[in-house]
Amino acid sequence: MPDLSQFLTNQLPTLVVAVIGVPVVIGLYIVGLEFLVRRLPDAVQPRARPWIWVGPALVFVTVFLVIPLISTIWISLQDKHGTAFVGLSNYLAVLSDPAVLLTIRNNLYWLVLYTFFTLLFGVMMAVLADRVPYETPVKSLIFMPMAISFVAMSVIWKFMYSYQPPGATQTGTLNFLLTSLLHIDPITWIQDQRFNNFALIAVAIWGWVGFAMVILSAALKGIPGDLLEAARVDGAGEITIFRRVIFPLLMPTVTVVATTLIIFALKAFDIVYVMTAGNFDTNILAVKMYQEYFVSADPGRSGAIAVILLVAVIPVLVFNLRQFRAQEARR
Amino acid sequence: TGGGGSTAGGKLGGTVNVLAVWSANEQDSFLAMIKPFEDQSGVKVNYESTRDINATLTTRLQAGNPPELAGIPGPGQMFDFAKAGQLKPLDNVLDMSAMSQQYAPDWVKLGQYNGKTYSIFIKTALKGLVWYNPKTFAAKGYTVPKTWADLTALQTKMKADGTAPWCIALESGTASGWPGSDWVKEIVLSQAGPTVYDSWWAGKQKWTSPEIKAAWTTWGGIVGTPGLVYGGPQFMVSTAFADGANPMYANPPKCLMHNQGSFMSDIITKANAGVTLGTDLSFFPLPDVDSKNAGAHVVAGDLFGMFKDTPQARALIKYLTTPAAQSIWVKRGGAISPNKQVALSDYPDATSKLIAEQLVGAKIARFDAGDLMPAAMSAQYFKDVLDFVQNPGKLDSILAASDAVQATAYK
Amino acid sequence: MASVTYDHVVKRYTADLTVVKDFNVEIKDKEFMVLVGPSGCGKSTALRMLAGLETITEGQIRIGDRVVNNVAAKDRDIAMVFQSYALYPHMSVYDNMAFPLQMKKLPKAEIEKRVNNASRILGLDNFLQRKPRALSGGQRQRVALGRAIVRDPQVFLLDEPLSNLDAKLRGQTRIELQKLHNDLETTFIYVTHDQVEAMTMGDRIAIMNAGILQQVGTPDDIYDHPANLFVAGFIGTPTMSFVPVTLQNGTAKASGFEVKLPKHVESAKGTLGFRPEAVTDKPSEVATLDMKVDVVERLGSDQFLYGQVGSDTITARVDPRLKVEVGDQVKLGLDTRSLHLFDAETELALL
Amino acid sequence: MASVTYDHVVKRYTADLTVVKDFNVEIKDKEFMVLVGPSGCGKSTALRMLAGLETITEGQIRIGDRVVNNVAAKDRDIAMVFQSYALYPHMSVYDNMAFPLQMKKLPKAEIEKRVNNASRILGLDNFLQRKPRALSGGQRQRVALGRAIVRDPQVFLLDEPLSNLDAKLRGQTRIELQKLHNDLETTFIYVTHDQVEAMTMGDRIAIMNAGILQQVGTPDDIYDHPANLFVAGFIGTPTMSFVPVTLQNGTAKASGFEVKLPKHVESAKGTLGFRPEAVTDKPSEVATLDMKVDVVERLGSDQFLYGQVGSDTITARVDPRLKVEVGDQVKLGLDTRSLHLFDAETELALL
Amino acid sequence: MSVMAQERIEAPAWSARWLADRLGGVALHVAVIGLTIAWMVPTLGLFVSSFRHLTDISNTGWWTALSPPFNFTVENYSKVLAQNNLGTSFLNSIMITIPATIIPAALAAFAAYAFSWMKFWGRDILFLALVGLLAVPLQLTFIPVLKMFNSVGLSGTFLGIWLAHTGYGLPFAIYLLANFFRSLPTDLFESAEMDGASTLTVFFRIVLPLSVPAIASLVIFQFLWIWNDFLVALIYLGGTPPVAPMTVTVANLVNSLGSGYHLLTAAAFLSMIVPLIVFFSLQRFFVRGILAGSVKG
Ligand SMILES: Nc1ncnc2c1ncn2[C@@H]1O[C@H](COP(=O)(O)OP(=O)(O)OP(=O)(O)O)[C@@H](O)[C@H]1O
Ligand SMILES: Nc1ncnc2c1ncn2[C@@H]1O[C@H](COP(=O)(O)OP(=O)(O)OP(=O)(O)O)[C@@H](O)[C@H]1O
Ligand SMILES: [Mg+2]
Ligand SMILES: [Mg+2]
Repeated sequence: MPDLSQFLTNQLPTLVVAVIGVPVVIGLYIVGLEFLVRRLPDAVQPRARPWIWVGPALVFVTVFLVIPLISTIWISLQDKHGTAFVGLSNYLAVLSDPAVLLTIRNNLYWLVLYTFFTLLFGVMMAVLADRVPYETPVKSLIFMPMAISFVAMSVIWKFMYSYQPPGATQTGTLNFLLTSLLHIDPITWIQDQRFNNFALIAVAIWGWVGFAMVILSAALKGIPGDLLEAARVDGAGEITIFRRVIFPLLMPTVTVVATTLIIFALKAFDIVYVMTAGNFDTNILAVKMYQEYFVSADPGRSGAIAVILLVAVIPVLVFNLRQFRAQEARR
Repeated sequence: TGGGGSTAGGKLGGTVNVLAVWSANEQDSFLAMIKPFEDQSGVKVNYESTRDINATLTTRLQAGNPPELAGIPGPGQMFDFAKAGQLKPLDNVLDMSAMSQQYAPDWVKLGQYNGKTYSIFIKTALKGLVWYNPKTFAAKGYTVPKTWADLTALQTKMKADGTAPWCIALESGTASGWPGSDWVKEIVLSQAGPTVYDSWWAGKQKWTSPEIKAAWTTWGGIVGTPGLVYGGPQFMVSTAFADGANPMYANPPKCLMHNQGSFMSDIITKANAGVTLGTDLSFFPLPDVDSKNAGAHVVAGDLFGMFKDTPQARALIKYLTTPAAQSIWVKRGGAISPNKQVALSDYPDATSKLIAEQLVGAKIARFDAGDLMPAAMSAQYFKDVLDFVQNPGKLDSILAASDAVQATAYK
Repeated sequence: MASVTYDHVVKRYTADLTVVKDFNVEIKDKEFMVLVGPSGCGKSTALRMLAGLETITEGQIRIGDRVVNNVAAKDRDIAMVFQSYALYPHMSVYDNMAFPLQMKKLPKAEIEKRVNNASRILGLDNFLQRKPRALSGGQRQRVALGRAIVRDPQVFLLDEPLSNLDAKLRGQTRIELQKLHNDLETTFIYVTHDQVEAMTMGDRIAIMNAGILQQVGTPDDIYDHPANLFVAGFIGTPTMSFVPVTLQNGTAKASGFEVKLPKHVESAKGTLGFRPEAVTDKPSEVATLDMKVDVVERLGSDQFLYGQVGSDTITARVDPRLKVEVGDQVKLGLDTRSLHLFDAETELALL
Repeated sequence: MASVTYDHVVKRYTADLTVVKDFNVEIKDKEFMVLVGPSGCGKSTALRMLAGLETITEGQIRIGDRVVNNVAAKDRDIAMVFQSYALYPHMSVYDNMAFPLQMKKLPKAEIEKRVNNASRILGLDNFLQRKPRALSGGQRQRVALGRAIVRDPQVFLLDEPLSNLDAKLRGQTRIELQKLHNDLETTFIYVTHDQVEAMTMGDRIAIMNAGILQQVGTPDDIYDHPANLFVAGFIGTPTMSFVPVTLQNGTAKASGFEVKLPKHVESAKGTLGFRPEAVTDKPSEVATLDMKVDVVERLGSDQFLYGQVGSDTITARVDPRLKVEVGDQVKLGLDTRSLHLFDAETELALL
Repeated sequence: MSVMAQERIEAPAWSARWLADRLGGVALHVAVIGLTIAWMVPTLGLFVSSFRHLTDISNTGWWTALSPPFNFTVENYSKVLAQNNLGTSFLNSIMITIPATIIPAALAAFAAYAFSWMKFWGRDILFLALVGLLAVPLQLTFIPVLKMFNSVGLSGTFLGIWLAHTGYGLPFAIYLLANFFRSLPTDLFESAEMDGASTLTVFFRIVLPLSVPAIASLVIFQFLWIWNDFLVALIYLGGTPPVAPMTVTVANLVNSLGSGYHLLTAAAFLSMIVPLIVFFSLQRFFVRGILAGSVKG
């Protein structure tokens, strides 16, 4: 196999160097700097140390996220060709564009439904699977959609949502069920404005429950068993135990998952882009932002949408702050 | 010579990066096409394929590392790139006199901006072909319509016979709606004529103008009339364009005609077992709405431009214009060469030969208006199509929205 | 009604790790049973099996007449104080104690009354709104205890509930628990390492060692008539002194003294045991021990002397005001009314 | 060298929650200091401040001459047994104990020797490869203790290290700890609720209440000369009996008896205190108490009687073989050599 | 007590309570299995379709293939496997994914440790800002980053894409890990400090081993996201055969007119294999009660 021999000679060495070298470099970094910090006066140490630990991460996010973000903000204050400073007019234009307002409505659907149901099913699966002996197979099946690339995702859902006119053989699972079991007319799930946003959100939920489940499951395993025992002895049923003991203790992790999901809901892109490209009133902010940039070639407006998206995250962050101050007090 | 190219003695060597949308079998054909070039010149061609050429190319251009050569989504974008100075003029690169001999002047002109050549066509396609099953036609006693009136009569007959005449499928991912836009532009060209057509794509003819509106209305006569299109609007918007002709081969057939470009034969034969081109599948040109525009054809093609001027890039783009190069793809099927010197005998089957003849013999050839428009405009155009088939009654507001986009997109 | 029966109960963690072995005991309804034994002998495991937190490998546990092997913990109506407390970290002290009552769907007012009562008894009034995290160790233990005593279950299981409390509070709480037992008339099973608790609280004491039940009996019974060497050595502080003896003609001969036995025994060799309080500075007519003092332990109320009599080590309790120095030679009287003799091999009591 | 000084130390959690108040004590090098006090009085907090786990709100803590307020915990060279154990759950018992030694980069052989030694002392040999979760409560506590005693630090802090062990093991371990103290010659600070431990192990005892240091002194000193009512009542089990008295002409008059005081005092009112062992069934020439018995507590080695003398409640210790029933009227002798008198208001000792 | 009564007592199998318990158990299994099956349907559809001919896929529903006459084919798979470059791009994917998973996981663990167990000025704000960066749409960053890459010669290199994925992955990684690190009992840190453990030792010997479930989830997702990433690779690495990852190569199965999409069914399963292996092999780190027995109270 020519691929392999080429790989063995050209890339394998790089990979080996990377897999061995990268951890070594990272290890040397932290060990070396810790060594230096320990040479500092006692009073200085605690102030210097954290920066060594967070330093590399900060550098990375600065280069790859913060600087582009700043340049986006700057661009959002300029006109289409990046030649003139126009103040907030891009923002005004965007916010008065009915198409954008529609995307905001759709993003709200996403925010609420996607977050809620992904979390709900994620918690359910994590908690329920935890109690059956076949936990691993169940979890892997739920997780599997995550492992499917989004290109294949659109193919999968084609098999679910596809439409044939009434009377023709349905090739989509849902319409098959509708016509053969309920004897009602098939629905164009992706195009029909009554359903399509929800149909798209359902795809996202399907794909992301595995995410919520895996993380929550990791947290669930960390809940001390004696607390559950105590609750059982106190006469609590399994549902009460979940509500009163497990869930509160999972709360920090639920917050993490929910925050992540909310942010992903705000910047959702792939599913809509691939399945409807924003047509049929399904457009969402990130797709709109993309279209403004690459189709309309208007980086200014595109940037403005991006900044609006970021501002929308702030309330979530405030909630997080409260949450982990509370957690700090409890430990 | 500064231009380098294959004229220099010995091998040129080096590499050239090429970015284009062709993948799968198209990519294979392209690679086959450049293979002789690589062998002769010793230049290594790094071909890179991307579905999202717009984003990829824009990003690379703005970041300062474009590929030397790239496929350009359409003349519309070509104008933008040329205007921004990102495309390199080719007048000194290509042998312009040979070009003007071998290419129809329209094809050369379409690659120009402000009088300078910025891009070339290496393969073309013909739009407005109505695909049908000759066996069914024969069985039912239908004849191929020559005029728009024939067509409407045939439609009515078919409908009365209990089968929907048309299959129309508009779904195509991010470009959903384009098959419908083909209908509209063909009608604009053959109904209002080439002048209106040209000022329309150039942004000088309003969408709400009577001529354009009339074209939509004419199309609306088909898509808006119940029973003329299989499955109605739901089927149209929800079916992938590639699956659009499949109901023609259901048993019994669910529709009888399918208007689509020259590439469709390949898709139909692959997706429907037992369908062979010529016997089960044939085409006739979409009749012209107004007989004064008879012989009008919308064509399309793949543009190629140079973003970085290197000797290797020059050599390759020059090579791509040659009949030797283009006949390679033609022989592999799925392409029609804009180069007149590619022999008709190179086409692999009778149908494609016929299409090539149509293309060469077109009296009024106009390039795909959607590709000529700026990206924002054509995106709106496609969207209009989707809105229109679902809601033909809202034509006025749909066209008004397009006018609004037209007002900014050309700036 | 709520008697508890362990019937040939075995708990095995792995094939070769059996931590409770053929455990048989019947705890009568309303009885206060104290369970003692060395650390790691299986007390908590026995309790946890009864509570339904640990599967029962073999045998049966019955509450009343009902076999509970397969009854879910929450349906056994048992209150338990966990050795590890197992407080709900996210709930306030109040909520921790209210939780079991809420599970019973008691009215709010009733819950408040009971929790307030328990918190008063346990001195937790000032901490009701705190989270467990902000409590001292002893306060946490009291919350754990509070969570049990607010209830009115069929059986109380208390696993070392007072171990982290100071003597005074422990004394008070002990009394409160006894009151509770009298008031509620429920069955209590109480694990403790505190001899005073064991001796004073229980109707009966069960003594375990290495997963095996050694003896069950009233405190006096156990103290005065230990069934074997282990029980004798385990109960009583300081521990009973053991002296190997040879037996002849009703007399036990140790290395440094000899005593006449009150009863004839068959064996030729044995171990003689007597408690520190049987060796005092009061002269005895029967046996006088000549002790070389190794260690003097003054406890305020008592003075214990550890030393050698012949080649045997013996503990004595003398008047605390008696001045004794290490190295002194003292004469002590042995009170032969409370002598114990154990078989050298089976270690079972012979007297 | 490794003396420990608390110098006006204050610990405040929030503005109105001060848990250690103006704490001053000097623990001498190599001293074994026992710290006792009611649950929640601030013992653990005091220890944790010394260990560097809790910030010091006010004042200074010195180890030797070095002020350690700002020294990181790991640089203080202190070994500590946590009240909560804080075992490393992912490490075996062996690794838990070896961990601090590995931190010191001791040679493997040395580590093994020390861990094996500690595990032998604590009876953990059979559990070295187990994870903490598979241990009983007492076994876990022993691991926590083992993790400290393998070390050779400047100061040992032991926060109720034996509370979950059975009496016998506790006795053995106590002796081992004392041996360790003698061998290592390091400073020990030892928190306990066990009176026996407090009285026998410490060179000195420090008694805290509600964050305030009450008295520091040798065990005898504290037992015989409690500085105030709190100390008197806290030390000794059963607790000292307190009787309100009026003072006149060197005589203290209680509701049911009166005694001549050995010394003149100024006050007119006070509280008379005497320990149970001062009230016995031996007749006394000085004062005889007529008690109506309410509770009889038989401990095997002792018998305590709780009852009324006049209107005062008093505890007596009598011979365990004396047959007494609740409700009996008994005559008891008061040993006036150990009388305590406290001021009615300041509660300070007057005698 | 009569023998009969004894028997009734010893056979609780017939009590109503027993029945209720069993039903509760049954309900649990029904819920778990039901949800799992519902979740599997789309994947199952894809899986079945991956063994069908294009003509069948376009004209009938996938479930019809499950009843006779069976008409399965492995042609889709063989076509995908026969695709040029599949081997190279598979190896490229490995090449991209492994370091791009290790680096952010390691750096995130460092940062998360500081954010959860060290006190420093601006900690909370910095942390929140980091979480906020999760919301930055990646499309925005391409041009500035690519410019920078061009100027330092990183574009088109594996190193470049490792770094880029690190930058993009860190906010989530730090957020996730900090949450888990924060939930470890304080006592353990205190205990380790008393034992003389340095910051490093605490990190490597206490924090990491006790956080394996969190780290395992992070690794699973970071790996997955990079494995399935298309855009970032295309932009920074380019889609030329020597460097293109699987996603890019697989996308090339479909031509610009969309024909060949049915091959994606087979490709999806082939490209899922590695992430699933990662998922399965990390399952054993999802252990229950990792902290049990540590702290009393
Ligand atoms: N984090 C905290 N926030 C507020 N108060 C606290 C906190 N931790 C402890 N306390 C309080 O400080 C006081 C002293 O606690 P500490 O743990 O020192 O008690 P202790 O003497 O060790 O008691 P114990 O014998 O019960 O262990 C207690 O009343 C406790 O409620
Ligand atoms: N999960 C487990 N796996 C294996 N052995 C265990 C497990 N849990 C406990 N053991 C062992 O079982 C024995 C009994 O434990 P148990 O907790 O019942 O002791 P205990 O009598 O309560 O002791 P303590 O007084 O120390 O609390 C101990 O030796 C312990 O090591
Ligand atoms: Mg126990
Ligand atoms: Mg404490």
